[in-house]
Amino acid sequence: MNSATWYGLLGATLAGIGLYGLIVHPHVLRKILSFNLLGSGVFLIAGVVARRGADAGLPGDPVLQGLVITGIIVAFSATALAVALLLRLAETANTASLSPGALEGRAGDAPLPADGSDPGVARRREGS
Amino acid sequence: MQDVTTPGGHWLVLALMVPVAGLLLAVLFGGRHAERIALAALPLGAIAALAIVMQMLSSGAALVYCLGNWAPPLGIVLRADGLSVAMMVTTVVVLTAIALFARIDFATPRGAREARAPFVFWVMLLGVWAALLVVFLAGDFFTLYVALELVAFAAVPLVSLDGRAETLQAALRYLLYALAGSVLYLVGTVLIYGGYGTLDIALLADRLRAEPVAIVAVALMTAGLLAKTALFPLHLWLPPAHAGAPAAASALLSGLVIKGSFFLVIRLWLDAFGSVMTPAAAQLLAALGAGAIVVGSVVALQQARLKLMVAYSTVAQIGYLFLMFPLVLGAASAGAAAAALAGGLLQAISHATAKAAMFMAAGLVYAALGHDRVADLRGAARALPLTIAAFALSGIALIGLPPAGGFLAKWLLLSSALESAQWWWVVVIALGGLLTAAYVFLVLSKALTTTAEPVVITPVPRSSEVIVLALAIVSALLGVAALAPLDLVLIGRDEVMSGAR
Amino acid sequence: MTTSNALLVGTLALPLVLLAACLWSAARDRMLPWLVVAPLPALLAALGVDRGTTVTLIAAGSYEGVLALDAPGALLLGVAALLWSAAGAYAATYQRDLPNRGRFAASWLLCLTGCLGVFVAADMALLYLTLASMTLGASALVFQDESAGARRAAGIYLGLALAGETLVLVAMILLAQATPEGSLLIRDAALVLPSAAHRDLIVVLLIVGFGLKAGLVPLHVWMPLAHAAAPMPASAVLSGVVVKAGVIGLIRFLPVDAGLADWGNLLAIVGMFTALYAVAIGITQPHPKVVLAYSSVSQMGFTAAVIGMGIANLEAATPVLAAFYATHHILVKGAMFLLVGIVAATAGTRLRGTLLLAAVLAVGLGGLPLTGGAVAKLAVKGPLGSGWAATVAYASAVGTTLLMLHFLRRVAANSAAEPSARAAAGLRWPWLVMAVAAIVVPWAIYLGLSLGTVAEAIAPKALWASLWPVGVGAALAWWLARAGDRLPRIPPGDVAVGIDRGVAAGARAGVALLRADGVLRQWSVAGVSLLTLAALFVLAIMAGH
Amino acid sequence: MNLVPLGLVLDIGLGLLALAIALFALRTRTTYAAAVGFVAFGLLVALAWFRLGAPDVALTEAAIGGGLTGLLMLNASARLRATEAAAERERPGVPLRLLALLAAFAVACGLAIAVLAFPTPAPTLAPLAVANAPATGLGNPVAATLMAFRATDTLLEKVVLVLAIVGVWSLARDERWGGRPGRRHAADPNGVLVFFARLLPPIGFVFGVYLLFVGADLPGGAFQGGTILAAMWLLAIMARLADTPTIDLRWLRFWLIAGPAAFLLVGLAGLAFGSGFLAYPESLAKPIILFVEVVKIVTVGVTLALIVAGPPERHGGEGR
Repeated sequence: MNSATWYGLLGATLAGIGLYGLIVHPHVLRKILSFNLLGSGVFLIAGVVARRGADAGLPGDPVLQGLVITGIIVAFSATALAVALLLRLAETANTASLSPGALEGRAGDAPLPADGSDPGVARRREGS
Repeated sequence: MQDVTTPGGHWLVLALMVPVAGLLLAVLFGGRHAERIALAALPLGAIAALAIVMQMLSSGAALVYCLGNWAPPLGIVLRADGLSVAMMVTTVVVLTAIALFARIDFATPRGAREARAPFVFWVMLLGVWAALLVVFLAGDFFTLYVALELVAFAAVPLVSLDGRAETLQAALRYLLYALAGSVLYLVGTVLIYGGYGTLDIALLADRLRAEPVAIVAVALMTAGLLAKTALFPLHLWLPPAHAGAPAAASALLSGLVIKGSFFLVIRLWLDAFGSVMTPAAAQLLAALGAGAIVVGSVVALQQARLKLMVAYSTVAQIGYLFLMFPLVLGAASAGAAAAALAGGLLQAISHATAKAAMFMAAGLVYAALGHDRVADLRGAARALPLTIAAFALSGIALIGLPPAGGFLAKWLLLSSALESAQWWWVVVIALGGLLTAAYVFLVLSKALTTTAEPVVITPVPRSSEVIVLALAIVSALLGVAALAPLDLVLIGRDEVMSGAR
Repeated sequence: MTTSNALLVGTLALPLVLLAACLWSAARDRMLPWLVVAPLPALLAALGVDRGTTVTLIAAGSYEGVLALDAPGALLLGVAALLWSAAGAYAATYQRDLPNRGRFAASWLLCLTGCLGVFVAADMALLYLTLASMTLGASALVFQDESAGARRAAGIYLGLALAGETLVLVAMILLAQATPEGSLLIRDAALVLPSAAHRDLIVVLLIVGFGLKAGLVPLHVWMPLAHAAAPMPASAVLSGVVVKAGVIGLIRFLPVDAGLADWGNLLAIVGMFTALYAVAIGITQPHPKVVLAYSSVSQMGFTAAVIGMGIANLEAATPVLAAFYATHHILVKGAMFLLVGIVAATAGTRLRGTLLLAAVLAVGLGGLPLTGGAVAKLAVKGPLGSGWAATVAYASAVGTTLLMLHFLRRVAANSAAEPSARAAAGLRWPWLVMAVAAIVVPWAIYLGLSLGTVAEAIAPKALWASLWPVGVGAALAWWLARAGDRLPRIPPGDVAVGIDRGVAAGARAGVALLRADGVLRQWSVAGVSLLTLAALFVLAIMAGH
Repeated sequence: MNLVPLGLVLDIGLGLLALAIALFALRTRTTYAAAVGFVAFGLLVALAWFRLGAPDVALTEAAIGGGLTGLLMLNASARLRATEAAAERERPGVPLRLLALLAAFAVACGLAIAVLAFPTPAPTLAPLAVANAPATGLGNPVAATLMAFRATDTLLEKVVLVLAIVGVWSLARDERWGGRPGRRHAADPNGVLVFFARLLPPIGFVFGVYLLFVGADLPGGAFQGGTILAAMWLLAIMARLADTPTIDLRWLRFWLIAGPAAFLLVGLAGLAFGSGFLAYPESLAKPIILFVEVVKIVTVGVTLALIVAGPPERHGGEGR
């Protein structure tokens, strides 16, 4: 076994751990964290692919390294959006769970129409 | 096969840059300008799409543009074949209808320089458009990954525009599940790169072999894309997200957004991995589609709220899109494969128009009645004749009655299934049509019931009703596409279709 | 464009234009008086356009949309247009004061367009389009009074009709795969049927699909429900004309000379069984409209039997003769439904003349000598041959007489209580036109098309052959009138109860699916599904290599 | 010669440590501890990237994975403490957990098999990239990939950032629209945070700009530089030395889109002057790329900082 293969297997393991956490952890922040572990694992596998492609005096395949950089930025943006959503959800409904049951019978939030609502309604009423 | 820039290829860049530039300008100027920019960009985008269609009809071949003059495998290309332009045109048509409809819901209020929901809506509308164009045009699996993420980033905020806890949770579910899907897709691209040293679809079509790296890669990518498309049983996020969003956003999400990842499944299965895919895998994929049709329709029938019913109808209709794979991959002849592909694509286009119209009609019903309980829709047809007519017409398109596009799609799919002796899909298609008819009938029979006294409604703008009706009429007349002089859809796909077998 | 072509196109164009006008609510609410006009181009086309005329509406890409007029089509088209027009006039009065008359008119025009289109559509896509619009319009007409019963009837009708059309669609696609260059012309399809790859399957699909439209047992369940639920003029066209789509479909797609003798026999058996079964159920029904609906089932069964025997006996004239028989049914059944509305609005004492005329028509359906029914029955003797079918045909004539007399008794009991009540002139005239037409038109066709001679029709042997079943039927009716109340009560639609049970079972399964959906949509379950799917795809791909 | 190369021992140790921390982050009771673990994990992974011969990625991973993502997590976990107990009760039952374990294990095995099945010699674009890098005027082939060969990906990634910031802002309450992102931090003016916040930004600024300019030929670039700038700004904000701007400021909007807009304009200019979209004439390649990079570093810095700061939560006048 060489280093590249080892990191590849590490990446696969991390991906598995991340997937498990993403599925099983009820708290959304832990899901987001698991998603990042999963992402790290995937990127590490990419790193291994790049490393194996070392050639022409380069330590790795620069094209794939470039892709990983783009990937990391995208993953960060996703994390930030998810965290922002989660914080707003927790602020609104005092829950960090994805199960619809978590929204029932909570206090401190404006009463909801029994059958859901549509923000267009208010606007169309004002306009009419 | 090596792609080089073809004459007229620059139109691909221009078509793509219209929404990107619009998006940036909308963020910069904000407020009312965001709406104006979006409405100005749509005709420009339509012109670019038409230019591509004309160019393609005259050359009869795919359009290609090597970005930065770097050819694959080092560089990336934009490549438009018949499928791409068909989806581009559909997108711009549906988006235009949605944008005109949304001018009322998402007008910046008087006195305010900028308001949250309108600003976000118009920016994200341009974002969805830009993202889908990349999906339709990109010829590289990593660019397509970025495009998929763009789609999700533009779509998620649309779900939670109203900031209620339910929609926030729905948006979060959607985002997380979509992210899980895109990571699976991404790891697949990494494996492909590791195995074959390129991510260019055209190059990969020649290089891919049925070996462990390719098989694991395509399985993970497929699963990821299905999660984003919400194909049964991976549809957990769709009903609350599509039913909870504002009507215009629901139309965007249900009509267009899910088509992005679906389109990628076509690219993956039929273009790049045509030689790796087996009939068994295609049967599995379509079996999920069949499950979607049955479960989605039956659950739709039991929904008490109209918007949830329409959302479950989307779950069911997504299933139809996947019936084409065993028919293309297991086709008895090139003609049958082409029929199945055209049928599948037409199904997607038909659903895009019909479902967008249906969601907007449901939104108008809600706005007028103040609720969307199916059981209490009595008198709706009398109060909103045009809206209910639009609902009925889009329902007809979904059922697949002539002259709707859904009928032509059904004809092509049935024809292909019969020719390749895959009888079971005939049963599924027939059953799906009847189940669809059942829930459309359920709604219409309530809405058409007259009440002793006219229902008290909040008037909705006539212009909104007309827009929705116009889109519904388009969906109900799409079957005349059969009269088109050329099989536009199959342009640039000869080698691909033969590679599929 | 010649006048004939214009008339043929006008058959569809005029109702379509009126239908489009219904998009405006002002036009919609004033549309009722125009219903009488809408079918006139069709009537003129049937009278004046040469048989064999074809008009290509669209020829683009690989598709050709063609209208054509052939002999059986022209017969059905003309008589159907007459009934549509008369019923339209009737509806203009009958529906005048209803709040949803605009919707009624729109549904009417949609159904009318499709229905007349079915008789002239010469390619399969157009045929399917017209079938579908006929179905949609018809179910909207059934739903018209918005009661729970109407809702159930419309739902069952729509579901079964769409199912039937889907079967026809599959048959059409199979045929289109066999035609040269994928031609969609019905003529080409019928030509290749004998040699098509899945011939027997196609024939089964066609018989079941069109049989459903025509109401062959056990696919007749929707007819008693729908025809009883619809408003009177709508029932008239539904029971009179709309069911003929099945007849024209069978005639066009199953050529007599296609070597389908076995299938012909089967169709005849099903048809004759239907003819007798519907009588048996019909005589237990108290409601006159339901009785009429069962009579339609019975008559359509008989017509199907004629077609079937014609195929079995290789009788070349079958299409025209079967269509002729069907036209007589259109006229009589249309008139009878209009009668129900008139009786309900008229005092019993003022009804004698009306009921006498109705009795002639009604018993004419059973073959009363010298009526249109007698010549119709005479004309189909050829296809029926001299075997078992001819024998059963006598039984059918007995049964029809019995059923129609039962109807007269039931309808007479439904007259208005108010002694001075009298149906509006707008109702009486259309009925009178149809009643007269029911006697005159069959004779005119019989002689005009030289289907037979007067001498044949008044020959003593023929008179006796049509008289004795009527006599037996009348005797049975007299007995039934005395003993009728001891017959079991069978719900309208008889085996439709089974559909309700099926729906209930389906609903239970639906609830189970709803629960399953709830489980599948839990986050962790969906997560496991996602990964499991990935693994399954690996296995499925490896399985093929 | 060693039986086991020293490098491999180091790599195995590093990997095992990362794995242990990942498991810790997964298993530990509080989300805060998990977030702390995640920061450490990010730094270890960055080290792994150095070991994999990818210093550009390592810098990015350290700045993002360990840095900004960690900051997001720590911040969020502090605000979400109240929700933890309730969420914990929703843990799926043992059968489902076992199934999930099995499924995750299967995927990991599939990945491992694929990794072991990679062909040798590995397909690579390194020679092509090296051969073509001179045409771009960039000595660093990773930079050449991002700015030239696959510049469109980079442009789209910038659009992702724009959508992300608008998406984050979309979560504001309506009445807070046009206000300042994030909560007001309470900081002790004499505390260690403020000390660092005064000390670090100038150094960070210089380092960030340095990364930008060396990025053309050495590891680094606008993104890594921009991340440093963002971190410095955030530090100052947390120490109350600066405040987030209100989101309706025109200059702010301008800098949010300047990066992709500059890219887009350069691309369209190329199209107009005939060299092609995002194709640079060889003589002008380096200045053009440098121009785009300079604009981009500001855009990246502003965008990342504001993404971390979150949706507007205060009116413009509040907090001062």
